[in-house]
Amino acid sequence: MTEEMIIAGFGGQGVLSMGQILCYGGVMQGLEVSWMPSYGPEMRGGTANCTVILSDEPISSPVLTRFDTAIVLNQPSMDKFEKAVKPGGLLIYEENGMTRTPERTDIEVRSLGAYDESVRMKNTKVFNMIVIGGLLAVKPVLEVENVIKGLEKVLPERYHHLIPLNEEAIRKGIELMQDKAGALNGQG
Amino acid sequence: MTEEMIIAGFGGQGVLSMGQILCYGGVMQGLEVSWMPSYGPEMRGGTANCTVILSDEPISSPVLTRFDTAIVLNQPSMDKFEKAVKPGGLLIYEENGMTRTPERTDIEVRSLGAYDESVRMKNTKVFNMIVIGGLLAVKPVLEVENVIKGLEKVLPERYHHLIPLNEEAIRKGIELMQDKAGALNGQG
Amino acid sequence: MAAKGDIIIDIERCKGCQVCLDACPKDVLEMSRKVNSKGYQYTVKVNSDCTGCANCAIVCPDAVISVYRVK
Amino acid sequence: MAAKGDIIIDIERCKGCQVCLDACPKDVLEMSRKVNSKGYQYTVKVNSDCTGCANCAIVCPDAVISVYRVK
Amino acid sequence: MAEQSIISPENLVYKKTGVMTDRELHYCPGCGHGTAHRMLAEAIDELGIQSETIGVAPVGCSVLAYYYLNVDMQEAAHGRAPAVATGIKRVLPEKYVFTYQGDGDLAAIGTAETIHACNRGENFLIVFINNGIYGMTGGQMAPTTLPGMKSSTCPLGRDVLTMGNPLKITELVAQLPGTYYVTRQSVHTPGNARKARRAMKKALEYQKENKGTCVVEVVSNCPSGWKMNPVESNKWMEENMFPFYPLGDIKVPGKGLVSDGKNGS
Amino acid sequence: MAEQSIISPENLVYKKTGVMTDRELHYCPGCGHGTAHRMLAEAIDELGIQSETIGVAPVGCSVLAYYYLNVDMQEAAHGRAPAVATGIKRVLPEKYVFTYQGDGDLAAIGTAETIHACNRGENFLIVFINNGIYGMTGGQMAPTTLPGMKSSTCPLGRDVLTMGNPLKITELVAQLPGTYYVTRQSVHTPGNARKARRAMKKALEYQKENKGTCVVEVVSNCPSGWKMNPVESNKWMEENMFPFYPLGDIKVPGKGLVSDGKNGS
Amino acid sequence: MKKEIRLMKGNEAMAEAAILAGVDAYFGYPITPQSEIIEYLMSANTAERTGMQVLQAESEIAAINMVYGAAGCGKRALTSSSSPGISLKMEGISYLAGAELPCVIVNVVRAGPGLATIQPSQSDYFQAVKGGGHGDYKLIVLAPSTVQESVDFIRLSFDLAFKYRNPVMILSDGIIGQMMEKVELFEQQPRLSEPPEWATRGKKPGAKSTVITSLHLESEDMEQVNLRLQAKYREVEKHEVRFELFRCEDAEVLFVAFGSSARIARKAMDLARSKGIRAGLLRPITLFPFPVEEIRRLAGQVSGMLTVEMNAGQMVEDVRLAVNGRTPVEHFGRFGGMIPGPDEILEALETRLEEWHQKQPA
Amino acid sequence: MKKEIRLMKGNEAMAEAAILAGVDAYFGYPITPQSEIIEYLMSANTAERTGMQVLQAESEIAAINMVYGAAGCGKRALTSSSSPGISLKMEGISYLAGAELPCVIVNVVRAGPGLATIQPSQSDYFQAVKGGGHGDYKLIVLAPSTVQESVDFIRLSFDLAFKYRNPVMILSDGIIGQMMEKVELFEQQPRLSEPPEWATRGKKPGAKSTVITSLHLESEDMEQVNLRLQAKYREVEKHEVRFELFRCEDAEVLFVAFGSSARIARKAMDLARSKGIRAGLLRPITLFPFPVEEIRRLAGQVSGMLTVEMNAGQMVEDVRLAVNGRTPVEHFGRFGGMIPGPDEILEALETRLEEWHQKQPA
Ligand SMILES: Cc1ncc(C[n+]2csc(CCOP(=O)(O)OP(=O)(O)O)c2C)c(N)n1
Ligand SMILES: Cc1ncc(C[n+]2csc(CCOP(=O)(O)OP(=O)(O)O)c2C)c(N)n1
Ligand code: SF4
Ligand code: SF4
Ligand code: SF4
Ligand code: SF4
Repeated sequence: MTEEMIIAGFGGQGVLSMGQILCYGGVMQGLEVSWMPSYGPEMRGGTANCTVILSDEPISSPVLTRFDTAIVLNQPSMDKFEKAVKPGGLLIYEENGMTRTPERTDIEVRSLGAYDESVRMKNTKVFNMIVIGGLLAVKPVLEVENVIKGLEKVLPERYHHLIPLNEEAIRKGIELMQDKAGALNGQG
Repeated sequence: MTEEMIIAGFGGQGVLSMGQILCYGGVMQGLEVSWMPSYGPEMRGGTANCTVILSDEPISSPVLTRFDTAIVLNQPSMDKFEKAVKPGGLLIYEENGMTRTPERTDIEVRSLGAYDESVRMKNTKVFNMIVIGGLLAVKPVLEVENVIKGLEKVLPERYHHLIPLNEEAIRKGIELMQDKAGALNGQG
Repeated sequence: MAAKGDIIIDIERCKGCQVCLDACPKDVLEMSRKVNSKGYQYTVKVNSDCTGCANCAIVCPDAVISVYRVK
Repeated sequence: MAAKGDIIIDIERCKGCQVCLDACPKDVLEMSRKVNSKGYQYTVKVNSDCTGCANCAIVCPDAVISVYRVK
Repeated sequence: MAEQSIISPENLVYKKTGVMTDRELHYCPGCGHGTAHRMLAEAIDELGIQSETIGVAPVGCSVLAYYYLNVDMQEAAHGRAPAVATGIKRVLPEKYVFTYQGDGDLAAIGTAETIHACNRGENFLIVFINNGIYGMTGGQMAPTTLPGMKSSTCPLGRDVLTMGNPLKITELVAQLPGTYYVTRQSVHTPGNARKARRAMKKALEYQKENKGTCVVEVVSNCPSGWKMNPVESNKWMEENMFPFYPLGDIKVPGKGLVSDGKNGS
Repeated sequence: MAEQSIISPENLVYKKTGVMTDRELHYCPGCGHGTAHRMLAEAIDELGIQSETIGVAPVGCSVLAYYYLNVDMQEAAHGRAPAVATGIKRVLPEKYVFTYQGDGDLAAIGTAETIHACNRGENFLIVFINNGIYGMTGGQMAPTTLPGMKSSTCPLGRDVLTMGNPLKITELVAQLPGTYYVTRQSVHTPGNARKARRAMKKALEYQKENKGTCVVEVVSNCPSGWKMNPVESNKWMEENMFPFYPLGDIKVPGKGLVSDGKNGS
Repeated sequence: MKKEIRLMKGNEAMAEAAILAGVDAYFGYPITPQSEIIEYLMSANTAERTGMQVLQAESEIAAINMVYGAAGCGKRALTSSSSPGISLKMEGISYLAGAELPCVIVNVVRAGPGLATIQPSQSDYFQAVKGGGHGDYKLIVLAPSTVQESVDFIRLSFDLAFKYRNPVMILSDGIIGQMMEKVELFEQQPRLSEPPEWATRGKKPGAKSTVITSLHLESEDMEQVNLRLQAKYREVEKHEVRFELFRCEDAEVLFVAFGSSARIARKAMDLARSKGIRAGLLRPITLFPFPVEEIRRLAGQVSGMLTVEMNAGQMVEDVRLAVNGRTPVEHFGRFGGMIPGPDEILEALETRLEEWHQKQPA
Repeated sequence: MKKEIRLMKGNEAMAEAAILAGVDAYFGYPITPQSEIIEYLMSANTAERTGMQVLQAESEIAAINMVYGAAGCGKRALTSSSSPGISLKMEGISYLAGAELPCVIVNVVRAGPGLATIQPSQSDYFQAVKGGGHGDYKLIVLAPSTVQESVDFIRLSFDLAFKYRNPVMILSDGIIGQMMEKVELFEQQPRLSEPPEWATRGKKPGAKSTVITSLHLESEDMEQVNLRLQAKYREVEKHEVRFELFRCEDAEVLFVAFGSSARIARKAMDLARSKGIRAGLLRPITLFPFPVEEIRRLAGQVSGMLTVEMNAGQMVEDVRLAVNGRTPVEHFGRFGGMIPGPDEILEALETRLEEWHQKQPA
């Protein structure tokens, strides 16, 4: 199993730590993992992304141009990475703030209202956890419990009381995506 | 013909320009020439030397460790270069200020009182010209007239009125050396 | 008092830094609720008190604002 | 007046710069006619007026002079 | 209706100068670099010397200054802009030459080049953007970072005992006989921005007269490096940077040194 | 007879200190480097810190200072002695550290290292030999060469318009909060040499107390580079160098700046 | 005792490894993509943890000369930078090599020449291996290809530096420096208590003073020093060659790649194998000393070698020198911050293979 | 018209040649053994003769960046230094190569590493040829072996620099720089009147502004730049190889030597011939581009090659790469300021010859 992902969005959306949590989750699950951020002055622009690879084999390059899964959280990221998803791959996007929907038909496209959900949860900080949940609902590459364990690693000790809240957010994300899928299925 | 010489002494003795004059003389005589000074902070100590090569073939290295002729004008120079004369070669030294005479017997050794002569000529600046004369007397590698032409090249225009004086000094040097040789012969 | 001045805001270039808000002596400017395509909130005119002093325009790091004034 | 001081000059190390001559308040020092083995003229004592003030020694760049004084 | 009549070409009183290109600036929201660029461009515009001007961009956030400043430009190695400008000015003495440099560029790695260009009195303008931090590389301590101020390489605040004091390099170069006009400005308010523009214009005028090096320091913000929003950052700048780096002229033609920066230390 | 009684061990009042080696100095006749070395060595001797001292030699005529100064030493790259000394002092803070540098080394290629070490207030002593010329390389213009003064790279005399002004770097660093004691001395007369020694001793004492950077400039001669005999060169130095580089303290503990070097310009 | 597995960025892992290795001092100047090293150290409270000194220098030149000073005191001194900053250190590095001072220099390589881009590259191979500074000298050069090696090589490189009194360079790149992957840290090592006897630390009374220098005015002396240095480099070549082999036993064709390219080449090797091409991979770990013998050995076995480098062809020269004509050696590279993909590497290999087979009928 | 023959020091001759070549600006910092260049220029009243600007910079780094500024204006800019000073210029040289600026850098090589000694050496070959600075770039490198060539190459190198928009290095050494020999100067060339259109000289109204830079943030762009540079270097390799052959027609053994060593190797060749050994000499004049084809050709003819270098073995690698195993290639060197003598070279050759003959029975 090798899962090659890009997570892209705004600096403030917790894009980089999302990737780290998934990686730590992978470690907990005994996988090889790699995380590679975009770096450089283009970050001035405010966009950020990271490439995450989970695999049961040694990972060659942590930098990729094509992905199994792209999680895009703002319009510029969708514009940039929609085309980078491998045929048959997965594109997940956050609905809020997008001005267009993806055009590709040879990939699976899923959307999520994670931002609104985080507002409903009265904590926009858990936005990225909801997105993780959404991902796991579609592609259960990691056990939820391993993701939580990963979270424990990434979160500084003093924030550990927030873990239950984050877990809840992940589960909310899973539900949200499943509901959507249900709706989709119902429609289809 | 290839003549490989070292001229060594004090900074103020005109050692470097002596070499240049000989080289220019060589040029006038249609020879290949090279001149290479010692350089570096050891010059702080006040000693200076230059290697002069006159040849009818292209000159390989202008830096040498063994010489056909060594002209040494102070004690440290004699100490350093006496041993660098090739067997059968020539060592010319200035008598004034030397505390010992050369020890080698496998080379021709000649001395000169050029300093005293320059004092007699009331111009210690021509000291090095007298030495050149001394050299030419023993080893006529260059025509005197070519040396004079060389001198014209080395001397800035504004000093050209001094050329006759310098020529006189060269001839004095030749005489001096020939007299010595005569004396020597007489003795021998 | 009738407006003596007016501005044009190139909202697509606005980065929502709000420096212009501070500079306007007449509180003409506010931030939009919406974001532009780059995701920034942008400056909007909220009244007609503009005197054309150009203060907003001169401090805008992105040169987003053009200013007109009846002379 | 009897000498109160005296100096020893390491003539082999002297470079003949004459800085010490200038420094001596009693004109004790002069340059030799001869040169040392390196070819430098060197400093010599020419009278017994030395007071042991050590002025010559302290300015000698080559630390050639040692100074003695009756205390 | 009234408005319609206002927005018409003859009423235009302020728009981006043609000495700036049309390109969108890559700077962070609220960053003073943009305004500083524009003030310089306006000064060049006012003097009508766009086609006689050659600029030198530094390595720093303004490394791409030539994307925006519509004049011939050279991109210098980090810290070496004054040397590059020297090379330019020596072979093209009749051109107007400026460098545009950050504090890391000008006062850390480029200290020797800055001091010696000023000391030779090279006839060019140095625009020095002092934001007290290395913006480009992600917010490390600069030579001008204030005591106690935090950065990614002094996360507990600059400790002057081990990291040294902020360097008032502008006051230093003002003392060199080679500098002619040295001033400290800011661009965060309309009034200050206009003053900064005037200072740059004056400096370029002196350059025409071959008066020596002119230095216009712009104390500026770095919202990203300081981890503040732009408006906060400007306030923080006024409260913390200005007391240490007091605005105003430091060396004025005819008068010489008029400030020793002491009031700021 | 009287003399015999004088030259005896108990009457010895001055001889070369043991903090100098027995090696013959390679300096030109009459060059101040030798005396400056000795004054520094005597200061170390008087404080009894020979075994706790680490020196840094520059690239310049004194590149071989470790042949003569009988303490542990490191030979730095040209201009980098203050950086090397920083490296030493940071890992061995309890040692006494000094650099010994010429004007080319300290004020040209090493300007940034000098300014920043002083600005950080690194706890070491900088002995700065200002002879207004590059001695080692054969008499080229130095940053401190006087206006009109001749050298092999300004054969017609330093032209300040194209070559810049002599740099009073000592006055500059005196203004940095990191420096604690900054003074300008000479070693060409007995009185001056003794004063220079006292200054170096004081500086080393301050170092023990971790007071920051101390700088002792020694205005010195370079008979070879200046093309004068030693006695003439000292006279020329008094008449030409001292007016521009006035001797005396520049920054004094407790008092701060006591001279701005103006009287010399 | 199994150590805890952590997920760390290459740069941060190196910084932590430096603390754990008992390094005495770090001097550096920020530059992307390696600023995390100094940032991490500045946040890690090294003063309390081990007493390690960390200083942000005014420039790369100052930093390398501070390293010289600290190393001259026999301390473990570290600096890091990226390509343009490393170029500035060239004089200092030559001085360190000439004065035979042990120290470690990390180059997290980005693309060149000039300012170029901050994206990953391997185009400083020549500079690291052939001596970018003046004079005949060699650095020991280690090229990590994982975050784990970044950690391990910090310790190894100080061991080698002190063993041979020679500067060691860790030639990392923007990929290894910026990526996070699993890493196991080692235990805290003590800092050196006694300085080596060649170090300056204050002259012992009665003893001769200690001098750190690279200056030898007399050519005769200098040649002796050069000869001693060369002899040392030969020793290093004899004892310190390190490399890794992947499926070389039956290889008919060999990839040679170091650092992050080796990771990708390994994937290309797998792809090749899956297509029936018996590819192997040799990964030089030490770039100096270079695995000359092993490459020479394999030259007798394979029908060709392909180096994979993120540059325009640098290490390929050393491979060719090792092979000395016994088998064709070609280069495949992407550069300017572009990273080769396994597919294009395979494609390049296939093209070469055809050429090789045409040339030399098996 | 036969020009007057003069006797000049290599360094001074280069300085005079720079004036005669219509060079616009010289920026430099004193260092032995090349300070005569700036001293000569400062005494030559260049301002009046041609208007050439001469400035003593505060450092080598400042000097190379001044060259960058002047070269960016399309002017002929020159700098010179010696080994440690050249190391300091590495970043600047990489920038010049990256921004494709024409200029000439003279390195009058002295021994290294570190401060070492000021005596002559050839130990900066690698630095000059393999790129001492970061990134994939090449300098065009010319190695004069006479004072006459020092003069001629000043002019040639500016021609090449402008033809290819590339920095050119003249790799001289302490021997060639300090020695005097016969030289014929060329006539005064005019300074460039019109700057090339890529140069900054003030944006023409209506036109796009001109930018001199080596920065290309996007890897895709940067790779294109790298490819363009590489293509240019291939062009240079195609058109600009220069070398000299001595008695190669019937040579059974070949010396390869550049610069001052080539003079000495030539003498050794004569000695060898006089002992019945049919020796030849190939003297690369351009070190980049290297005379690969010619060496390859001769590899089929001779039973071995011996490089003679004043270093520990640098150019020998390029000879080996050219030969690619077709004939043995060995190195003979003296270093640290020591200069090889013809006798010891001959001796080295004789020893090698025996080895070679043992190995490969003719
Ligand atoms: C030789 C070299 N060293 C370091 C860097 C990395 N670097 C780029 S910009 C910069 C400093 C930026 O700070 P500043 O000059 O203050 O400008 P700002 O970004 O704040 O405007 C540094 C250290 C580099 N590019 N080159
Ligand atoms: C990098 C480098 N640049 C230049 C030199 C040549 N160099 C040696 S000493 C020196 C300057 C000497 O002058 P100064 O520092 O004033 O000392 P002094 O010799 O006068 O005592 C120079 C330029 C060098 N060795 N290294
Ligand atoms: S100052 Fe400019 S960029 Fe900032 S909010 Fe106002 S219009 Fe937008
Ligand atoms: S000062 Fe010293 S070296 Fe100079 S003349 Fe006097 S004793 Fe001799
Ligand atoms: S990092 Fe700072 S200086 Fe750079 S663009 Fe952003 S706010 Fe401006
Ligand atoms: S050259 Fe000058 S500084 Fe150097 S030793 Fe001689 S007199 Fe002293």
